[in-house]
Amino acid sequence: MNSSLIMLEISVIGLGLVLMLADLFVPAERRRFIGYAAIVALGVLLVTSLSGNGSCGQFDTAFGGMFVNDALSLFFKQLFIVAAILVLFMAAEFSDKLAEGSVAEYYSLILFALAGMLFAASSNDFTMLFVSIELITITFYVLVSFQRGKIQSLEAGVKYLILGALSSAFMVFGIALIWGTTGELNFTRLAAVAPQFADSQIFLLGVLLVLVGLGFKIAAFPFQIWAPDVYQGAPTPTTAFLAIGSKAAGFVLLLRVLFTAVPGVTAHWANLLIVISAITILYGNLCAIPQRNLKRLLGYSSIAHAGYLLLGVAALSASGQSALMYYLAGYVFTVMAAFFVITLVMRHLATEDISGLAGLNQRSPLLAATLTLAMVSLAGIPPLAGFFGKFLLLKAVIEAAQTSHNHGYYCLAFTALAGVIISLYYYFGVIRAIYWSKSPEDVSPIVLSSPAKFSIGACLAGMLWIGVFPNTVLNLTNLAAAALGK
Amino acid sequence: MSILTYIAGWPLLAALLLVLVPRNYRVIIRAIAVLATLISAVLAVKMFAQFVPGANGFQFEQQIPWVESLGISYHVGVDGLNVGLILMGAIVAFAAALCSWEIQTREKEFYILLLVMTGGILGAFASLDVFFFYFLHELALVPTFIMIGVWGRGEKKNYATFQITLYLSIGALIALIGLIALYLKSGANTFDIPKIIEHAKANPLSVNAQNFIFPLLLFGFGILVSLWPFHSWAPLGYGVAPSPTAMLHAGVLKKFGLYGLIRIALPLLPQAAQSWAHVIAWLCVGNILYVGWVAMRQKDLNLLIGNSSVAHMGFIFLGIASLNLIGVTGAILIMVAHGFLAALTFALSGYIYKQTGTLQISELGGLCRKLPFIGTALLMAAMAGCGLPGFANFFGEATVFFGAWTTFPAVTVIALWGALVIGGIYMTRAIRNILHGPLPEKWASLADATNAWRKLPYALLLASLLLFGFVPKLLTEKINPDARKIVALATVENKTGVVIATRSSGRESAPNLLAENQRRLASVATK
Amino acid sequence: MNVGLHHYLFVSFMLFSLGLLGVILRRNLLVIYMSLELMLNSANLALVSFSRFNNKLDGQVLVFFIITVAAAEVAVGLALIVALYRKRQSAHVEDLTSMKL
Amino acid sequence: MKYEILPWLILFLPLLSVAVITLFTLRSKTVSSLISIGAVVAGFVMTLLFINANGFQFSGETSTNWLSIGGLQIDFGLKLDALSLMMLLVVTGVGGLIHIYSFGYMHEDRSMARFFAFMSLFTFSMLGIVLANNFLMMFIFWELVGVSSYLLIGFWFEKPSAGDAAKKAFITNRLGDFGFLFGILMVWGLLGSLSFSTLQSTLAANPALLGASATLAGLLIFCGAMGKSAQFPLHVWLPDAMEGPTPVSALIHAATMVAAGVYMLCRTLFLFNAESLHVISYIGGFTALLAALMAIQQNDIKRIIAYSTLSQLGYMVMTVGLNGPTPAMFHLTTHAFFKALLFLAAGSVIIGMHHKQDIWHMGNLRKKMPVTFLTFTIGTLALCGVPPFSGFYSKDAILAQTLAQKSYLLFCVGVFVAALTTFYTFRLFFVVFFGKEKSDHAKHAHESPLVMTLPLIALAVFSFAGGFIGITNNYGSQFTMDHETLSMAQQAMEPFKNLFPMLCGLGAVAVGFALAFSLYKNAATDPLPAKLGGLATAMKNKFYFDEFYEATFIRAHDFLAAVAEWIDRWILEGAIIGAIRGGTDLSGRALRLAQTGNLQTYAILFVLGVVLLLYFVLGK
Repeated sequence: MNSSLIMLEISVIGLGLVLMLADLFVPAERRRFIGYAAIVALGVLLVTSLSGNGSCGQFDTAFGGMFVNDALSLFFKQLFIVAAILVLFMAAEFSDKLAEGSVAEYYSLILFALAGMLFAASSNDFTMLFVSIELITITFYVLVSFQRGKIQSLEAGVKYLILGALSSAFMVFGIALIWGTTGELNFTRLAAVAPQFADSQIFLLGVLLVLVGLGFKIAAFPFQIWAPDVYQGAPTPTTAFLAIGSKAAGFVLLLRVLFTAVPGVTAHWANLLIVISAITILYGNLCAIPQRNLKRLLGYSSIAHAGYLLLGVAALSASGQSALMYYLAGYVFTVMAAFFVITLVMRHLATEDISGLAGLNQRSPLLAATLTLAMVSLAGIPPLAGFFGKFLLLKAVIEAAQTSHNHGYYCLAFTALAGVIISLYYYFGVIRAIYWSKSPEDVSPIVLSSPAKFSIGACLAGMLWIGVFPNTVLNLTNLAAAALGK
Repeated sequence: MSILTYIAGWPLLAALLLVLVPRNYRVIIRAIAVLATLISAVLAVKMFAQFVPGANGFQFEQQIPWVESLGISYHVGVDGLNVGLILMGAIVAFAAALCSWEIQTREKEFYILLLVMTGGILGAFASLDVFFFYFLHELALVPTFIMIGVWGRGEKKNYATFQITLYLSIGALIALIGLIALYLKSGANTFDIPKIIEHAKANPLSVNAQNFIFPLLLFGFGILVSLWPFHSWAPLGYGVAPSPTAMLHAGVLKKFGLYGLIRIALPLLPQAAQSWAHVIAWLCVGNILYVGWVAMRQKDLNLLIGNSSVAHMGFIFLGIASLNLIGVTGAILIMVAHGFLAALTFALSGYIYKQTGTLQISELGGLCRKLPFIGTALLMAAMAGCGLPGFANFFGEATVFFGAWTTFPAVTVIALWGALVIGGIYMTRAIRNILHGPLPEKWASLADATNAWRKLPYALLLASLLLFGFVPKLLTEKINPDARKIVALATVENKTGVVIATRSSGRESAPNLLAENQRRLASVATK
Repeated sequence: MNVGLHHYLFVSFMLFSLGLLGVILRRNLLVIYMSLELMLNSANLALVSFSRFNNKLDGQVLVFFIITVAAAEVAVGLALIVALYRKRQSAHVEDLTSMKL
Repeated sequence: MKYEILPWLILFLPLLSVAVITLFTLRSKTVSSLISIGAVVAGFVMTLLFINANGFQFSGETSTNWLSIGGLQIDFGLKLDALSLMMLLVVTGVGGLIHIYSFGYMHEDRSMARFFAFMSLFTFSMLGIVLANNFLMMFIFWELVGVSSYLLIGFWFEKPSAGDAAKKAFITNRLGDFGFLFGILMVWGLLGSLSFSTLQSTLAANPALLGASATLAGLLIFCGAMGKSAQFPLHVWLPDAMEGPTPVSALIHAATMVAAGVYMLCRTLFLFNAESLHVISYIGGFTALLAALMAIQQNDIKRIIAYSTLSQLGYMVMTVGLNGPTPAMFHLTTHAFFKALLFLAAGSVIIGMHHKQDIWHMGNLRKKMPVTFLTFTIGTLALCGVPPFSGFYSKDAILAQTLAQKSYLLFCVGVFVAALTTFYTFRLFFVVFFGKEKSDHAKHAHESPLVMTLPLIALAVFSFAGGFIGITNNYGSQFTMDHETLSMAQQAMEPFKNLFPMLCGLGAVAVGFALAFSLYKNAATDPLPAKLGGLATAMKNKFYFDEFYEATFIRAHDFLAAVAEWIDRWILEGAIIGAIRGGTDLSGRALRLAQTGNLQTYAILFVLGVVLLLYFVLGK
């Protein structure tokens, strides 16, 4: 038992509480700086975790094996902290659209959600899984509906609430069934006994119901239906965090469940995963084609990306998992960049229609270039992060096809290819709106604050770095994938 | 640092530099772009001159490990296969930068994209690592789409932009799947082409695996090169593209797929190449004959040039399909020659468009009177396009015919018809309608290219065409030794002993093959 | 009659199904929300009965977590529904279709 | 070989002249023309020097490797023997005279520099054909002459008819070239070499090497000659080519380029077997007859001469086909003299007539243009084959050859064509130079300047004396193993050794002249259409070959092109790509209908999803 392992999580929660309290003492016009303070604090945590001094760098288990720190959790924790920092930057830009006096709450809720994600990264037990997921989800209910004055925000919140609760109910029931048949909640111990129950329908039903809950988090088919509405209605920083943090948390749990808890069962589900992945890719991309609302478009695109990420799961191999994580790392910067631009451009517009981007090239070349690069990266084109990620995912899938002789994998690879092509269509639609649509009436320049410039620069640098110099991140993900296989 | 790194690196560096230059400094932006491409071109000429034909292995090599866990390294080097292509690419890029004066809006972005495109494609040709080979090509490809979208012309711009974007991306991705499958199947755990080839000599890929991978590469690369029936993007895209983009794409970028087939597919997938050769050969008929007919019907100069450029790709494919030394050498020769030619024609049509605002052939006429320089250059380009001796294309095409004759006589005859007759028909018709005949009143005020800078790109490209047309040996003696190696690898007998390409040299083995040839000829004669 | 595990599970399953039907069929958000709680509780019942019949306590521990989480969820959820009601003067799901397609 | 450098200089000087004119002196007419004239005259002088040093009976090659890829060895080599040396003399000699003539003829044209650049380009290409020592090199120059001819026919490109004629000539020649290259590939494939000497020795060692495809290969190679020498069925371009300036017609379309086909046949005669030669001879004979018939009803002075050229080329091809390269080349040479003379004289007439070319607008020009009249008369007599003019000797040699080969049908054709030739030539002669002036232009016609008449005189001398200055001796040394060198007097008496063909030929001339004299002595309009009716119309319309090709070959290609374009636009682009695009778009629009926005629909779909998942895994 080594409770010091959760120091990082405790620090984050403490930071969240401090922010809430700070709200009482900081004058209203200074509230923006609460956010910057939080960013600095998170930055310190990130640096300590990167340098290997933080609690998450000690590889051990705690709480009777419920909580585990390993290379996998380390990778995801760093990812979550980076995402949270970027979201906080975004929130600081967005703060004038939030209700007066609630900005600090918004920051602290982000930190609580982050804490949930950090726990998720380390959970090695169904109890832990449930609690961390709920911590994330419940926080997100609030984050999504945070613009109480906006009906769409509330509507999105309620939809997320009902469907989220529904998926939780399925998941809890699934956990109950698993525990009922095997008597184990701990992943590691479950892995030891699971083979005896491989033919038990109840056990399999339980595992499937857990997957339903996780599938909801990552917005995979057939549980993707909520994503567009919620992405559209939520405040933009929330959407960004939802697209990354929540999705990544779902994936880390999915990896743990499938490859640590029930690897024997997973091995038989290659076709299931292939089909889910393929349909998710196609659904997200096809629905996005006629879409004009930018945030909703990214909602659909996020479904498609869940599908791409599932390629790494479906490959059932360490290289697949490594590719998945690599892709997520690139995805963080890319999506953040895209939402950052949307936040800045759309904050004074009534609509979120793509046509609002017209003339962006004149209004702010930096934002125009950033959004273009983000779209190019999402589409998977060199030299940006999306390309190398997709490259690794495709490689993993083809490798799986060659080692398992399952031709479904080839079909999956070609489906992914079709998806990429379709996605090019709408991503280039966005680029076209920026550069060669009719000039708008409003051509006033967009003024950027220096933190905004800094964070956009960070996103761009991240996209390029991960796309061109893959070595560092790839080593991390390879280690993480190796930790999963143990 | 290898000179190749500089050749590809200068444009990329200049692109970064341009990001920092304020957009109002138009002259400086243009000067930087022209200078960067000029340095590239000069270095490429130097490299070409220093290249030692037939030396063992690669020259000007440089290797930096990049991603050790996957075996990816930055590895550049030249041998006979790519030395000409890099030279051609650098010269065309310089010409394209010079021709970019026709771009008047958003110059900064345009030149950045142009330089990225240049650096990317030169790097791709120099690259000896499958990953970088693909990566750099994609890097060069994407600016094309944006350039066509932003600076393109005509009402069909949007449609054409999306068409070319999606179509080429499909091709690139199919090829990517093929390349990844090849990497995995080879078992060498490296993306380094020489190492994979070395490894494959000892452990050849199974015929099944080859037969799976080869079509992926063939059609993936084929789409990029507008292999029939995947060609319809090309005329459409070039029809709307701004001329510097069309020059670089049609001239240089398009050769990537062909180069990939020769560099990667032939030596690593010999048996599949042998069994697919006849498919390629017959698809060439589509390129040469069918697209030639399509070109005859075009009413827009750029569409005509675009179609004719597609038709030329057929000859290159035919050379590759022949799988012998003569054919493959000829294919590379055409790749270089067509690069200059396509760039020249698109540059000229761009000039005419800039002057007249239209490329509808029926609107034009008699331009030779007002535009003697441009008209003469266009005439020469058209003649080079229908394979006139004196221009580099002729030797390429003739060599391909000689190479293909021994393996695919019937296709060769069709290709001859396409080259000599159909090419002649549409080219002379175009000349008749654009340059000859009376000059319509409205074009009385057209201005010819008089300034030396304006003339330079055309003159440079024409001079290159003529130089390699008169002294093809400059290229062939470089290509030959390395093409011989590739062909030797590509014609390895497989276990069942079925070999399609039997002959790499004519004179020595002529008598032995007489009987066989006569049988073939008899069958052609009866057809 | 000997009441066994199956009976408990059957009841739990019935509760789950009833909750599910409620979610699908009822139009009022509050009722839907109550149905969701019913589904959570059916899982609790299953856990408790498993715990009883397997002679292990982990399940009951998990039940406590679930109850706590559900309470938090209800707190947030009800607040949200109330906020929506204030804005819309309605708690019917048909009125929540401003975002679609 | 002495002075090995000379042939290279002869070949490359004109190319140098092209380069210099295009790059530097385009602005100066005089300098450009002098450079061009200098190049060709220097070539003539150097040829003479070379022959003086090495003699005619000399045979040698000088070559350098141009390209070598495995089994494909392409040399850039010059083959020097009696055949090529004689041709060199003709090309540089006649060519030089025409160049000088052009200096006067083109003086008014603003693009004279361009004209001379093209002329030099042509000279270079033609010399290349003559000197080539291998098939590919010959093909290369073959193409280059084609393009120079294209450029020169279309020299006055602003005239639509000139542009059309250039295009037609180019494409028709390309058809022939297609067969030529096809044949070259076939020969290379079978014999493994392109060099004439290697091929000849290989075949001599093993005549059966060509095997079954010998006839096909021969005929394909002949296709090249068919295009360049305008033999039936590819003869249609030559009359239209008269759209070019007259010196061009004289140089390219009478004296040199059109003779290249015949030259090539003689050069590669060793490749042809009996069957292919048979076909060649009949095609030649037919062309001779056909063209002569067409010539009868033409009214354009240049076109009449052009048809006569066609007809004479038919003679030559027929003779080669009858295994008589010596008479063919003999006729080629004399024809070069007198046909160039006729064209240049016609050009002089045209200048005098202010570019009117219809003979029915002329008349009585003998007074106004005495030098032109005199030289034209000499040309006419030579063409008809009146002794002792050069044409008499060469035509007699041809007729003798037909008899020697026992080809009686072709002999009859030859005699008949000789009669027709005399008829239409004198028709032209009488209408233009005799009778009354038929237009104002004719009344005000004037003699041409000295720079034009001097070449006329020089050519007239050769047209007169070409028959007995030793041309056959030289060719004979190339082709006949046991030829005897004859003195000039012997040569002059040569036809009389074999009286029958000579008498037949002379008879034909007499008949033709009598008819022409009776019909056209003082005619103001053409009396023939009334007498011949439909036949005359058919002759006038060139037996409808243009219309026939238009309806078949061109239509067929345009039709195929339309079909291909239709498929491209509607099937590939429209149906297939359109279906994929539309299908994708539609499925996107259909799928997103699921996103109704209604929470309960979402819940139901969610549950359905769960059921689906469970069924997929557990249901089986």
